[in-house]
Amino acid sequence: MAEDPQRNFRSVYYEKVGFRGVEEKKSLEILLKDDRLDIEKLCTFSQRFPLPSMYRILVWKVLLGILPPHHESHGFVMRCRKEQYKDVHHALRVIRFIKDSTPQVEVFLRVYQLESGKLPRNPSLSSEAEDEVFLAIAKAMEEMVEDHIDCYWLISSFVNQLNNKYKDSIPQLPKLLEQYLSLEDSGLLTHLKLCSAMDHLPYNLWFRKCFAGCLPESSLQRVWDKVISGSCKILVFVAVEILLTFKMKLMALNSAGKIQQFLENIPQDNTDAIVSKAIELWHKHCGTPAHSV
Amino acid sequence: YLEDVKIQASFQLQAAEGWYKMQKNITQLFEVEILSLHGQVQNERLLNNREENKVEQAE
Amino acid sequence: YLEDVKIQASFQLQAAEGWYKMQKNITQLFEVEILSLHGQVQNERLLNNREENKVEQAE
Repeated sequence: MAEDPQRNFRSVYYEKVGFRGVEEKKSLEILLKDDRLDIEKLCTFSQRFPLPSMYRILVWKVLLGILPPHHESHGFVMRCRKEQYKDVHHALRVIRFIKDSTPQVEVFLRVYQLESGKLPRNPSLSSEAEDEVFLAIAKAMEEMVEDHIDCYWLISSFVNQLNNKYKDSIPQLPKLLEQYLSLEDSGLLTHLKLCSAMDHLPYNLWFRKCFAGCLPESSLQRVWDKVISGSCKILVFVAVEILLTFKMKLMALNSAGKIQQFLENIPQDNTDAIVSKAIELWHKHCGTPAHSV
Repeated sequence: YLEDVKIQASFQLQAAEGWYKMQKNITQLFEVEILSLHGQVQNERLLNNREENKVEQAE
Repeated sequence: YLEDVKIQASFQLQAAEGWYKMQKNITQLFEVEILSLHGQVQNERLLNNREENKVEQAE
């Protein structure tokens, strides 16, 4: 592949036309053919370009460490993951924590709790904030991934990434949001501050749940591509674009409560455009991203 | 190449160990469940005895 | 030397697997125990209900 970063970088904008997309897909296929996958290159690719949907699950599994870099071990490792899930699932049935009628996302939560040693003594669903985040992410992931066992591993690894790798960065995101909003539209920021809305934006939905339950899955997965490959900062730019997109509406609202309520239930019709613009904005402010967090 | 084999082996071992360790968690979970069920059986028996006594007194 | 590494890795996997199988046996044993205890709890409850009815009738 010709390695002209500038040229490749620009191709993001031609993706819509479909022509550059084909070339990107080919270069990803070359990366995926290696006997030993180069995680760093896969990260860089996902940061720069949208993942073709047919390879998304595979790339996510490799980036999240569910699959090892060596192709040769994929079968063995996946068998272990499958059996582990089945063992835990069976055990939860024996102690009557789950039954046939238990919703799939709750099954995922219980399996995760048992794996992480946090299974409560009583199966009556306690709604800890932590569980709520898990359930929201699980619900969105379930829409994206067909296979239950793949889906479970993706949810648990994604949640673990948020709790470990991004543990310290996520609390900083509201501050960054204010900073970038002041650069993009200081008038809107002033209005939000005047309504005392800046302290009451849906940060939990945006930054803890990573927009699960806020954006439809087709848009959401393009955001998660960036999060999984190493940048939780993208979340800030999605939030900025949401604010900019609905500026007129927000300027007409004058209480923090109403603003929060609106932002928690944004219209779902042009979310794809919001995500595209957010990615452009992110590239604009952070340059061609490599492995920045 | 040798390094590759080592890394590959360690990934495999990790995956297998993760799975196996879960089995240990399950054993512990079942242990707790058994203790709690024993407690329940005992409670029900106590209740039973009381009711039986009542029946005897009433008769 | 490469062969050495491979053999060592396979021994480690085997050892881990042996350990897993032991735990799995224990879990299965516990599972049978749990099922039987569930049965006992249910039986005692049934008995209880019957005795309660008798008490009510006798009163």
